[in-house]
Amino acid sequence: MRVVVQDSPFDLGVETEKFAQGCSASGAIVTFTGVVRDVAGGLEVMEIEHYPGMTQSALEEIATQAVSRWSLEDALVIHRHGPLRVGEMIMMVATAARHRKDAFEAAEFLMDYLKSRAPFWKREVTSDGAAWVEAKAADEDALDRW
Amino acid sequence: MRVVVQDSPFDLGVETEKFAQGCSASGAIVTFTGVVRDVAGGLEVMEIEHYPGMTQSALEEIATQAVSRWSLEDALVIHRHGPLRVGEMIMMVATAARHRKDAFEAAEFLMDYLKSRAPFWKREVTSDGAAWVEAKAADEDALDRW
Amino acid sequence: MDVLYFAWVRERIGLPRERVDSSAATVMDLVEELRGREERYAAAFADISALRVAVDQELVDFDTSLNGAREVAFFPPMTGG
Amino acid sequence: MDVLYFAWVRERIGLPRERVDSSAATVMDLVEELRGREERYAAAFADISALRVAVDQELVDFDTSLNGAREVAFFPPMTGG
Repeated sequence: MRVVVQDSPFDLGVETEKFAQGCSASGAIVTFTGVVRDVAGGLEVMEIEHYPGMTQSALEEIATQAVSRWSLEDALVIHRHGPLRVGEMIMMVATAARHRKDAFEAAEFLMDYLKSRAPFWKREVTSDGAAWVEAKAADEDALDRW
Repeated sequence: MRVVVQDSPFDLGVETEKFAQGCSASGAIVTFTGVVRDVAGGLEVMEIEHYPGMTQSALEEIATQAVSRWSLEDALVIHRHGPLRVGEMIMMVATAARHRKDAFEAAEFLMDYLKSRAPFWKREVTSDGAAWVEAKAADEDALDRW
Repeated sequence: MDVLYFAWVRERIGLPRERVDSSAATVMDLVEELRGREERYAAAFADISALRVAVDQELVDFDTSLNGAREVAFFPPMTGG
Repeated sequence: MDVLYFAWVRERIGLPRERVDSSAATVMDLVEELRGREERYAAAFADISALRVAVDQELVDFDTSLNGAREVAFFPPMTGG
């Protein structure tokens, strides 16, 4: 299991390949990547604030839960903070399991928890000013299924 | 949309990175990778037979369905045939959508269809002999949810 | 028409494809015709529920018409992915 | 104890962290104490349902005891991923 919190970019291809190479007993590998998207139009930068003392341990707790609940061979979480431009990758998760159902479910679980339980806050800066991204009720509701 | 059927290996990292770079409007990218696993123990080679005239068009039809049903920005399917060793990657799918739910669902849909509707047949060769992999009732049932 | 066999159907019948001159109206009629040929065909087609069929490279049911069909393929349930 | 603020809570109060000497028994008692300080605190803590709280870096409810707590953090609902 590997959990990384960093401000620098990560290489999705390298991380995915490395993760897969390390999982010789798994038949199924799932990755999810979140990318900065210009939702409203005119996004200049997305700033991601986090809670340094808590982030790493919160992510490790979530990943540990996923590994034990779905008997994963391995799990990976990378999450960036700081200023990001449109098209930049914000984060990724990867899961490896014997069967596809477990790998998919564990990845969705990780994402649902990251969205609402990991101490990150997004702020969008456009030419019109800056605004904190509001949490969606749908993201909170998504946790109910686990 | 890209659908590739080949006997040679593919580079998961390169394909994943290239796919993500091409999807500037998507916030969510999901990949699934299937790897040869030694289920019974003693697997020497897994041979994948396919129906050359039908494979490409069947995969394209499945991918087209996924793209339209989940409004994907893009979808990728790579599937190998021929002899493969334990740990080799058999296939991958990738999906790109605005929201994570669509990207996950479309990838799971693609996998469920690939398992039961794409003309591939797996044969496992061990020191005890060779046997065709039997289709699982669970894989057929998985199609019912779509 | 061309008749193709894959996986253990191919192994049981002993060849991957053959030219068949048939006036069978449906896939099931063709199956009956092939069953009557030799023991290896009867064995391959013994249990239709264990088989799938494609006509002109589209998955179909066994009651599908063969009118105009150029290629019929028989095989076990697929195990891709 | 150390009290930390993130995102718009930090902006509204105007600082990221401060040392608070308090004998508040629970998180909610601490919130009441802070609310009484100045308008900017009252504004930040006006609607508790819009806030989340962590004590010693664990997410908790507002009725959680502060007995032995070294660090309390207030912030809006998280938007990671």
